[in-house]
Amino acid sequence: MALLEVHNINKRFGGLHAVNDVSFSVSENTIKAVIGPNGAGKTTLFNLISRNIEANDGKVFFQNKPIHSLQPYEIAQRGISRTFQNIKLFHGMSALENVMVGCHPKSRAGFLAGILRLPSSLSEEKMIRERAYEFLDLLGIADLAHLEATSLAFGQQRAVEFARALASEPSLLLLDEPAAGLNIYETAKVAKLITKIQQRGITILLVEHDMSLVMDISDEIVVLSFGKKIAEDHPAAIQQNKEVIQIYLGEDDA
Amino acid sequence: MNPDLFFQYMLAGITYGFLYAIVAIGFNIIYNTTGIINFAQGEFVMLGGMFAITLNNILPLPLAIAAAVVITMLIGALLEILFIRWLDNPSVLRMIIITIGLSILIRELALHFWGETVFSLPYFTGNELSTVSILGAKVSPQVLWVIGVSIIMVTALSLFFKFTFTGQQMRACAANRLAARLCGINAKNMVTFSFMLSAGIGAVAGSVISPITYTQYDIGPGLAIKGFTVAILGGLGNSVAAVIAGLLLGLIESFSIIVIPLAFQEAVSISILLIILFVRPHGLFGRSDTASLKEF
Amino acid sequence: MKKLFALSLSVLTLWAVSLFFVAPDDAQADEIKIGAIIAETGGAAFLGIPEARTLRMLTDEVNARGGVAGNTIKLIIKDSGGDPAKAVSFAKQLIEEEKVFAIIGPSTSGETMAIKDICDKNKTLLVSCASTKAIVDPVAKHVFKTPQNDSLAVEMIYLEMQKKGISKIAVAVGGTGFGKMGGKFLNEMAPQFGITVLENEVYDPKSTDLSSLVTKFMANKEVEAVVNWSIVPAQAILAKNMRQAGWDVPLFLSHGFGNIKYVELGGAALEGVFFPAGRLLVADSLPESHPQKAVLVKYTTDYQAMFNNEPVSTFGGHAYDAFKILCKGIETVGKADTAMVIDAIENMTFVGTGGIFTLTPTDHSGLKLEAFEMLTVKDGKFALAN
Amino acid sequence: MRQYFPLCIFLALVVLIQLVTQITETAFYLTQLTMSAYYSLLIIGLCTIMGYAGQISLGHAGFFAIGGYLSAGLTTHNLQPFADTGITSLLDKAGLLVSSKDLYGDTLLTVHPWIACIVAISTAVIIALVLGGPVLKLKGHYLAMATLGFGIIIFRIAMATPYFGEADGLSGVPSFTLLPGITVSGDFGARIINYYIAWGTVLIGMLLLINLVNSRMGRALSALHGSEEAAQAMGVNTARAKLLTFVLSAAYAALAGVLLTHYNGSIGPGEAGVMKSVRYVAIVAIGGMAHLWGALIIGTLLNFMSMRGLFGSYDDAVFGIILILIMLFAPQGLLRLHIWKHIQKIKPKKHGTA
Repeated sequence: MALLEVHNINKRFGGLHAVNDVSFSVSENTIKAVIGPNGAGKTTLFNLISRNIEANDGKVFFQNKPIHSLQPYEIAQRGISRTFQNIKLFHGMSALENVMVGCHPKSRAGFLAGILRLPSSLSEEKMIRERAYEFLDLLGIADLAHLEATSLAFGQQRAVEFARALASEPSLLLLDEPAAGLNIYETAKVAKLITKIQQRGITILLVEHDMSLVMDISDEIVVLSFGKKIAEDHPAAIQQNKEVIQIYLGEDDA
Repeated sequence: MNPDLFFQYMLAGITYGFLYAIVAIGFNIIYNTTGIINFAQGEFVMLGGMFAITLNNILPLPLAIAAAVVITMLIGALLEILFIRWLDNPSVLRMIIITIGLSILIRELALHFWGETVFSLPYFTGNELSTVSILGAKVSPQVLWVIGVSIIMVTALSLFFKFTFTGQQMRACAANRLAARLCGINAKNMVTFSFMLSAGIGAVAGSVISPITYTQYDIGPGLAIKGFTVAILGGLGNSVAAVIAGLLLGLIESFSIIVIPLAFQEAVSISILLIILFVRPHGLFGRSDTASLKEF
Repeated sequence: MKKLFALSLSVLTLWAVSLFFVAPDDAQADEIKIGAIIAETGGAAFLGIPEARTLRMLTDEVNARGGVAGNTIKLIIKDSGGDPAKAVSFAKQLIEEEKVFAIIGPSTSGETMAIKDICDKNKTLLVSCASTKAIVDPVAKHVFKTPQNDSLAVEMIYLEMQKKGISKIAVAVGGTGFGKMGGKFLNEMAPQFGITVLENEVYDPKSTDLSSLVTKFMANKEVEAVVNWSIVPAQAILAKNMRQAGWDVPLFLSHGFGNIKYVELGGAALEGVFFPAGRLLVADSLPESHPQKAVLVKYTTDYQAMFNNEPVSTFGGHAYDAFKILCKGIETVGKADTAMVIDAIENMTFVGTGGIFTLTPTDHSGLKLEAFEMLTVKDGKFALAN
Repeated sequence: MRQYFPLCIFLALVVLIQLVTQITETAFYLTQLTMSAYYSLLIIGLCTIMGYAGQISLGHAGFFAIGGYLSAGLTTHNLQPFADTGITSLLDKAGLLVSSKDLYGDTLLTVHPWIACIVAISTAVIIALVLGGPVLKLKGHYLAMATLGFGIIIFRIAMATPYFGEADGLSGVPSFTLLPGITVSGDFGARIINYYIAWGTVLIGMLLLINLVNSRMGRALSALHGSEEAAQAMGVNTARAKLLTFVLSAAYAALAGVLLTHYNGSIGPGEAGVMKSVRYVAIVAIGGMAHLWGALIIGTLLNFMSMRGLFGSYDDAVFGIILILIMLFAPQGLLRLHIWKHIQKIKPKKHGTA
């Protein structure tokens, strides 16, 4: 049974058909990648799944339940977490606090509990803090916990964002270009990390430009071009796919 | 309602509609080049009127108005250079607070300079008693001056933006500031220029309207809020739509007295602002998808 | 966080300590402190500025002459900006810290009502420059006012209308406390004079155009005259809009029209309007024998000499009367004893700018219908109507 | 418990100031300190929605006025003439009305201050809830203008409604007995107790807000201030978090309005004016936006000086100038000026920009 199913999803921006009738599914505990040239609609597809933008039509199911009319925060509460292409950390907050926000879906203390400082909220707060440290530790950045997140180096920020996304203990993690802007060594580290996350039982859907990374770690690949899905297969098969090669190398060389 | 009365209300509405529209265009010019709403826009209108009145003591009327417009433009430029130009990528909240502060400051300076007294320019044609009959309604000739000057100003502005090089540069900044800068347009100078232009048209409006509405140190905020309502109503940044929206608001205000007590008139126009903000923040004539691309 | 807090704390402590270095100085033995809460800024500044000027002028004048009953007067003016909360704060400050003998002002009815009880409870004289009747009705032992009662002005207007045979009117009032009270009296008293109020409308004190209001009134063909009851500069606008719309029914204004600047603004449109007012505005045209003549001419001359030919207004006149009534009370008693001075004031006849005040224990306003004259505007100047 | 330490110091300072005024016989300062306390109550509420949640409100004076005007209206309008009508006698029987004599011996029948207070605050909360939904969807200039517009509408209603006294406002508001022996009243005799009532209220208010900003929801607020999109992706119901904070701050403002109105015995339309709202925003900005203590301290300081008339005729001008200078040279707030930067470097902490 697939964890995530996308059925005939569409998005138009004015005259531009950014995502055109795309369907695919992601099986539990696999790594699936979405690739395609610039402007193929990969990030839009991501935003449609996480509901940051509204789809024109189409359906999305997660754990067999429709999620295409939920609010973004409800998506997160259902167990889908994400990172952003252009890292979106909370400025004015430390790395630790950023990761603590990630624990939001797995904690409960509400407005009143917070204002009145109810005992339940205090013990929960302690738990949140410990968990956040654990995830920072997992990413190897525990020593940066108290520094302001947005003042960190690029790679470190990416790590904080990873930790934040993991802190919500999602069943599905959406990674939007996790290796963008990283050098070869850092990219290799990210690859290891993603595999490590998968071993914890988390399903991963990622958008990535870096072909070597995608081919190394993915179980399956979806290829988009001009908003349309043109292939969906194992990495090895994708590498042989004529249409895909054509897109990446250009019409003339085909 | 008989036609005479109808036209009487209508002309009152149109006069104010144009005034609001001009304030709104002032907002739009600065908003387009900077993304800032200048909360001190109403003060430009006040300053224009005040300077014209003061200078009219020593200069003939047309010269006094011309000088007042130039002085107000210089003040507009000065404000931009002193308080805005050197800020490095300021947040929207910071800009809101700075321009609110400027509005307070200008107003208080005006209070201590001109006092609390109400002033007025003489009528351009005739006097307080002169009337002209239009379609059975009787209005002051000054109303025609306001309408005429507004139409000329709006036309001149659209020609300016369309055909002059500076105007085109300003439009380029409005479309994409970064790209404009990369094309060698000095965006900072364009911002200063937009402040001057906006102050200038505010001052013209302040002078023409002065015989009708009088000028006092604190007329700014009231005008600014109406101007903003109109700017939003038409779609922020769209000056042609602002004229239509201005007339619409002026007419609504003017005719609303038939059903709603005058004391609630301002509450009515503010309610329109709120409804528009809630329902169509991109304005009556704007498109929602283009509006959402703009920075707020 | 800790250090930041420590810093904030030290700032606060520093400030708290500094408080005690600015304790007010004690009054000298032969000095009488008079406080004034005046709206020198804000929406009521057109009232407050002439009031404050008058008070400063009179204080200098009195002190130059050797003071009142051998005491110099120390005037403490507090600018309330027309805000009742500030008026309350200042009243408490003046009463307790400065231990003033009396308070003059505030300029607006709202502020006066806010501090009426405070002054009365704490036995400090209050002579208000605001006009609403509620200030002296019910009578509070320590509270007086100098402006004429609004009901008297209404009476003047209705008497004039009777003379002219006008019976159907439209009423426009400015949205201030003054306008509100006027509107109330105009509507309440109309039947006594056989007058019907056909239209009522309240306009914003900051209005800049009333042509739609004029249009609405005009639509009622039965209206024979318009009363515009207001104290704000905007009242000239109504006259202008009426005449521009080609409507020439008689226009009556209130005694709040007491400022020649409004006439300058309205220009030709104000020619021939009627309004009741004290005689300050027509001091020159009074006969020499009139009891108020000397007072009015002196105040006008002094004020204009002092303030660069700035024309006098009835608002400054209210402050003049307040100040002079206090001085006269103190002089009668010979010392600044609150109970005795009140006693003196309650038995006083005083010739002021607003009229001849006859104050009694039950009448803390003291002006009668005779205080008013019906005035008009002729060639851009105030003139007696009849 | 560490975050309560400043609160203890502040309490000590409140007591200390009272004692010093007692000894130096300058107890009259307490009058303005009490007034400032109530304004500060509004300001710390505004600080939470503006500084922490990042939503500007140029209409908070409106909520203050709703609180003040409703409680003043209900407790001053004499129901005696209607004593026999159905609703009034029903209310009377329910014990919701009080009968009293005014200074001049007339009998007054008015709504009990507690009831009036509850009605006033509930009204403010309901209005905030209804208004908050659509308003808080807006951002930047649009949000500023919408809240400003709300403030103007409240001002206009106060100015145009006879029930609220139009331009004169309402006076003769009775004192408010919170508990037997504890009465909010402006009498000179009740000054010390009122000083403690006011500052006690502020301290409790402060305690609750400190709890809030240090809780899970507080973190969610800072997060949505930082990036609303990312906060949502982390499962934060941002609309709800903003709305609740907005409502809370409106309740603070309304409570401040109720108490100050009973303390002053009057309220005027100026309390709902745009300049007041601007002033509150200015104070939060000067205090450093996301900085409750800064807002409290600056709020107390500036309101105290203003209420004492230290700025004379330049009251608004002073605020204008301070506003511009702070926003130009120290957008992080007065207490975070450059000289203190190194302190922050050692131990970085929250700071807010929009």
